[in-house]
Amino acid sequence: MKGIRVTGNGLADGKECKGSTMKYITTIDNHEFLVEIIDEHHIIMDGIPYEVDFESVGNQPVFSLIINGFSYEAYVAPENNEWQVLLHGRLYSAIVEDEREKRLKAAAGGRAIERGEFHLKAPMPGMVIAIPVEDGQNVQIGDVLVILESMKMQNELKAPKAGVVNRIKVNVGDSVEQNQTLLSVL
Amino acid sequence: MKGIRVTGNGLADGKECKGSTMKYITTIDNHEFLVEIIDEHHIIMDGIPYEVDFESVGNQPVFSLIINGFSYEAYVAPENNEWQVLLHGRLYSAIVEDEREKRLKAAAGGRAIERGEFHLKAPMPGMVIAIPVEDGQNVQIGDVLVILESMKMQNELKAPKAGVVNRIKVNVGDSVEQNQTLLSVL
Amino acid sequence: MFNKVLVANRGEIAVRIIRACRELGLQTVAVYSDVDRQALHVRYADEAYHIGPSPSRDSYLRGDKIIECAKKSGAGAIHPGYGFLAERADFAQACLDEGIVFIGPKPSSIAAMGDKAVARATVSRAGVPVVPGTEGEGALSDEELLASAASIGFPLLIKATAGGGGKGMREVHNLEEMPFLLKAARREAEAAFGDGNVYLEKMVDGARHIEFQILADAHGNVIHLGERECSLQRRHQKLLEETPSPFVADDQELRQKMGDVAVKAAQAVGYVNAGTIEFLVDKDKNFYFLEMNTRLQVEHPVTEMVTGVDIVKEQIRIARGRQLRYSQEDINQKGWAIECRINAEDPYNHFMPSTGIISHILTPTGPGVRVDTGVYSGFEVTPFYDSLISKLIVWGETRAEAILRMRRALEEYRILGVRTNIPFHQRLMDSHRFMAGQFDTKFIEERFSLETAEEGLPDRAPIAAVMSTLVAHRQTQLSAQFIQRNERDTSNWKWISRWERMQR
Amino acid sequence: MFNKVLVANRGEIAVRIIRACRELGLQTVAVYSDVDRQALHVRYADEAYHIGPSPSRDSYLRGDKIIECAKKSGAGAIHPGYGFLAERADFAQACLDEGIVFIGPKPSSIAAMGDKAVARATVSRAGVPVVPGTEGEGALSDEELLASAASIGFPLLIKATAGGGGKGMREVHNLEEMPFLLKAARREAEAAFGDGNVYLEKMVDGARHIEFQILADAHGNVIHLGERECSLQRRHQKLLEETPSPFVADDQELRQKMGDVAVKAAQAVGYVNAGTIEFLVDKDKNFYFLEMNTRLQVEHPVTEMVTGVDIVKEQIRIARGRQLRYSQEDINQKGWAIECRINAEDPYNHFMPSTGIISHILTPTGPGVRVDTGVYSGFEVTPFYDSLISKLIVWGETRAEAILRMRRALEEYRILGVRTNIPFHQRLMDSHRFMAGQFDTKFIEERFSLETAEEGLPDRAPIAAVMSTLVAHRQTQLSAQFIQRNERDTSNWKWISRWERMQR
Repeated sequence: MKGIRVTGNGLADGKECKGSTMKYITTIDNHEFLVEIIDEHHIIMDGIPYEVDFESVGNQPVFSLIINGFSYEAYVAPENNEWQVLLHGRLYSAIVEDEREKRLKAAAGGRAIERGEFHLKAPMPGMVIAIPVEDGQNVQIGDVLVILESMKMQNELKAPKAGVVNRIKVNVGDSVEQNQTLLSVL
Repeated sequence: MKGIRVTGNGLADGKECKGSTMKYITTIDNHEFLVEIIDEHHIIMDGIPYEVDFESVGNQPVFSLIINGFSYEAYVAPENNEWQVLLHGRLYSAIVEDEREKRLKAAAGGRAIERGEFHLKAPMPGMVIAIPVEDGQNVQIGDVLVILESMKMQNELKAPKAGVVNRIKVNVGDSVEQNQTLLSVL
Repeated sequence: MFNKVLVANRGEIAVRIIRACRELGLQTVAVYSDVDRQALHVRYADEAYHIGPSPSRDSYLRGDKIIECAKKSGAGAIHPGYGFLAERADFAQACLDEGIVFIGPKPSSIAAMGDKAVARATVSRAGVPVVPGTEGEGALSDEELLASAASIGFPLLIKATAGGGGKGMREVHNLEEMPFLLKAARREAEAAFGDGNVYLEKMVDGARHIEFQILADAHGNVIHLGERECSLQRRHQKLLEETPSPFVADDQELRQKMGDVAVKAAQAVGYVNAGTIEFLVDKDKNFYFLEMNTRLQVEHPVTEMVTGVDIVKEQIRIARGRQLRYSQEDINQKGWAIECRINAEDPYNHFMPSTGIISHILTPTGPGVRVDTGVYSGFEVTPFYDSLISKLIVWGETRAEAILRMRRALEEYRILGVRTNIPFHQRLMDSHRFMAGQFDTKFIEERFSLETAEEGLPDRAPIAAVMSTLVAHRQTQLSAQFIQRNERDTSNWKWISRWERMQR
Repeated sequence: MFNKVLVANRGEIAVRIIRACRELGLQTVAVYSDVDRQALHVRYADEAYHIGPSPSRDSYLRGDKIIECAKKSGAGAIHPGYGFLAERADFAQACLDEGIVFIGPKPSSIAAMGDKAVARATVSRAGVPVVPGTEGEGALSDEELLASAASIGFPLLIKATAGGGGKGMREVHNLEEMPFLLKAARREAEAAFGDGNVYLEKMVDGARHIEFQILADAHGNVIHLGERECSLQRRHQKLLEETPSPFVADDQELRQKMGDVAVKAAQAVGYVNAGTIEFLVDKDKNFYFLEMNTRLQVEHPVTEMVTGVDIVKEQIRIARGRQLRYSQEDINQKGWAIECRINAEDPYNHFMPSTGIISHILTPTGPGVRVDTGVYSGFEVTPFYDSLISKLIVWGETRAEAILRMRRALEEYRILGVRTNIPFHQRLMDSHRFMAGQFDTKFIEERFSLETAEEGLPDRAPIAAVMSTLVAHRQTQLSAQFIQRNERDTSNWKWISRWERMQR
């Protein structure tokens, strides 16, 4: 594990693990980490014990981690079903799952199949300047669906998948809220 | 009134005051101001109307006042029965009283007579280093009653009035909390 | 002379100007739109007047209301900052007509330089080299522009005649796509400047964007304060500026030659006050006049850091009719300065603007660090104005020291509540090409991405895994506790007082 | 050579040192006590180790634990900052014994200068003038000190032999009060330094406190970086420092003479690294050696601002065995710099220390402003350490510009949750004597008070009346609404969700 040197004061020297520890499987970029939480100050990751000191700073979603003496600070916040971790100027998206639940889910047939439908949501509040597509039109990846003005910039919202435009819910000139659905691509 | 120029867009030009305004008498340094609150944006002080725009900033006890165009910002917080106003690097202590109540109180005989007793409270957390006085001892204004160590400084807490030391409640070496009563002077 | 200045702007530049006025002992007047009631410029000014709804066309672009505020408050001068009314000759003229000093150039200079086509013709006559393009009156029709395009050659740029800052600008690679792009550019120009006219300009390949800061007083003295390297852009928006330029570097001869030309260009329009001459420079050190910005620039602080000249104070002194306090020989570049523009935008999602209430800021401080900002913890970033929320500027004895200092300052900077492009700047500071000073105006868009920049960096995924797991674990535990409490607690009223206590 | 540095300190100076290390590409190790888990130096360092309970004698004064952390982490050097272990020869020696570089002078220099009496004898032999006082071995008894007092004459000062920063210092005006004051001084010295020894020194009337910054490398090069004016003190604690000194001002001859003597004093103890020679200067420009601080000073940033030298980086380079990068001729004072020490103390209540959680900070920024701090919004100021929470430093082309800039920066600075002495500094900036540069070390205590300083200033009591009334009025209205709600609201559970929504 890069960036962490395991010194002799970890768990390795003799302490016993209690029976009721929590185990998590945390996935970042398709890499799975098995994290076992022993107590407030001790964890085991992928079999290696670490001494941790973990606190939120100043009542903000900013967390300070001291792990085997190394000091890290990150912004950690949930977004959809992931955790966004902004650490040393780099963003990691982590999925944290209870190991037991994850196993059960896997046994039940794995992930739900992704639906083919895409709902274009306004990434920020703004005004609809143009809708260069119409209902039923075929679009390719990268085609502009809506032009939204916000912060004096005209932002082109593009299709992330090919498909057919469906259910256009806004008109040119409309003011829209953040996350408001604008149209769908089937 | 210094610092405020009354321009023509105040209340003077024709608006009528409603019947149910609140009137306050606000005292700073023995000077009384009669402040009448007409509505959200209009007040009358000592007979002169002003246009005001008043907001707390960023959810803090910091307030922004725009009065006839002049912009002021102050920290305003209650302390005991007064309001502390830190404005342009200067601290004002204001007593705000409902005009009606103040009149009633005045009719009932004015202020309560100040009691002759002084309770020395710890101005901050710290450790008692020395108590150079003892129960029953006569002290003069300025005599050191307790030496309290805090922030590496030894702070001499002095008698604000002459009298007799009474009820010493702490011992040398004690850790004390802020506002804890240490002793009294009768 | 005036002793009260109205600042006809908002955000960091309004704060910057108020600071300069205060340090000169001048009274300040702010103007604000609906959403800006609690903005920093309103909090810092001596007086503040509401001028209308949040959209800038109803507030910060309402010259009439602003002049009315100046008269009401007795302000003898107006500083326009950048953007909004800064380059509107009619507004500058309206100020003069009302007997108010406009802290900027004469209306005629703004007009001459403001219409890019006229500007190019003017400096061209003065012997300054310009980039090939449509040099007419600027009001060309789509048909005329399409006709000229072939003779200029592709790739070329469509640019807004009244514009600046990349708005209304489009890159054209062939004739087929040009009609659609013309339409888009005109629409954006119309929205941004109220003027849909555009012109064409040849794209110089591998070009550097290098500009010279000019100061000119009313007594005929014109000097330059050296160059700024502004090649690092995305969608024609500058993201990082530095001075000296690592391209010009030790080539004092080139610096002097470009500086002389810049002074000549300013003189060609009888320029007074602070301005900037922008050049495109090709690999062979040929340079072409691009445009003149007849106002204070966003990136002026880097020049201040290396020359020690306070440009805004100098603007005000010039407007008061004073002589320049410096001659060309007094100006030396000492050390190196870099500015990163901190924008409220998400570098991980196509730099989409991000809005919301800033819940927390930790500002980088210490030696050699300067921050110019208009936001604070508790302030709401709204979609009405541009996304620049802060400028982080560092100085170092050498470029290497400045880069290392910028790295630590970026690492220290915490802004919560909105997304910012800080991670983008952090990756840029790690880029070998940036460190070597080897980049052109296309570098960010074509040869730099967060993803590839992250390759080869220490991978802290294990740490991120630990941290996200611990946060998730705590959340799970906390909700378990809440459920237990609910089961135990029979009195709902106790709950309320507990909440109250927790929030105190 | 080392590439990892342990910083054996806390607060703003630990942050300052970590920044310098980071900008030199060195790894950093922080140490912290119980209450400092979330301190900024812990957050900014690459590694952090807990060294004990909050009282400094159990943590930051535990040299053994700190050396253990250095060995555990592989730190090749220790920077002690100021205070705590910075001037403990035994600690410096213990580092060397363990093969760890001590970023500071040799233990022998610390010892020679650390015992004030020995220091005076040493520099005296080298021909440097000293203030009359007890020059013995320092371990004099109360009886011996009382006997010497008469020959020195009153008023005189009792000073801690091991001390600095005004701790264990007392002013004596007659023989009668001396026994009690001796006891108090010894007690405070014992508590602060673990050494109750004191000595006596004549008080120079109308004296200025002016000090010279020294840099010395291991190759015999010693230079000074000019003077700092530190006369503005309260209870022998410096409150404001500036450079140049308005007293020395244009007198280059005096500056050179004092600088030469300062260099000579440093050479007398074979000094290496950064240090400061403090002088008392009387009205007739006679100057006396007061003491040498064999460490970095709190007020070092003002020197950095006018000379461009990064003193902490230079300390580290010297400790790495490098030659000084500057000779005496390279050092020029450009412009003027002022530092205000922002303390968590209540200027309206006898400067009593103030503790609590800092709920909000708005940091002054912009041109010419530097802030060195160890606190942030959300941080708790505890009673365990000294009350310095921030240093506000400004630079201006002239002293007048620096003062005006400091005024605007102080006005911008908002710190909520603890009381600070910012209002004190604001009044000081308005003081005519300060503006004229006419003050001595007694000025603050004897001829300056917040109350008198406020006379003649614009009275904003009417504004304060309006603001307090409006806040009180809102509070009254709000509580009235709550009562009404209680009456209306039948479901208590609705209440809870309302609270929850409000707090989100």
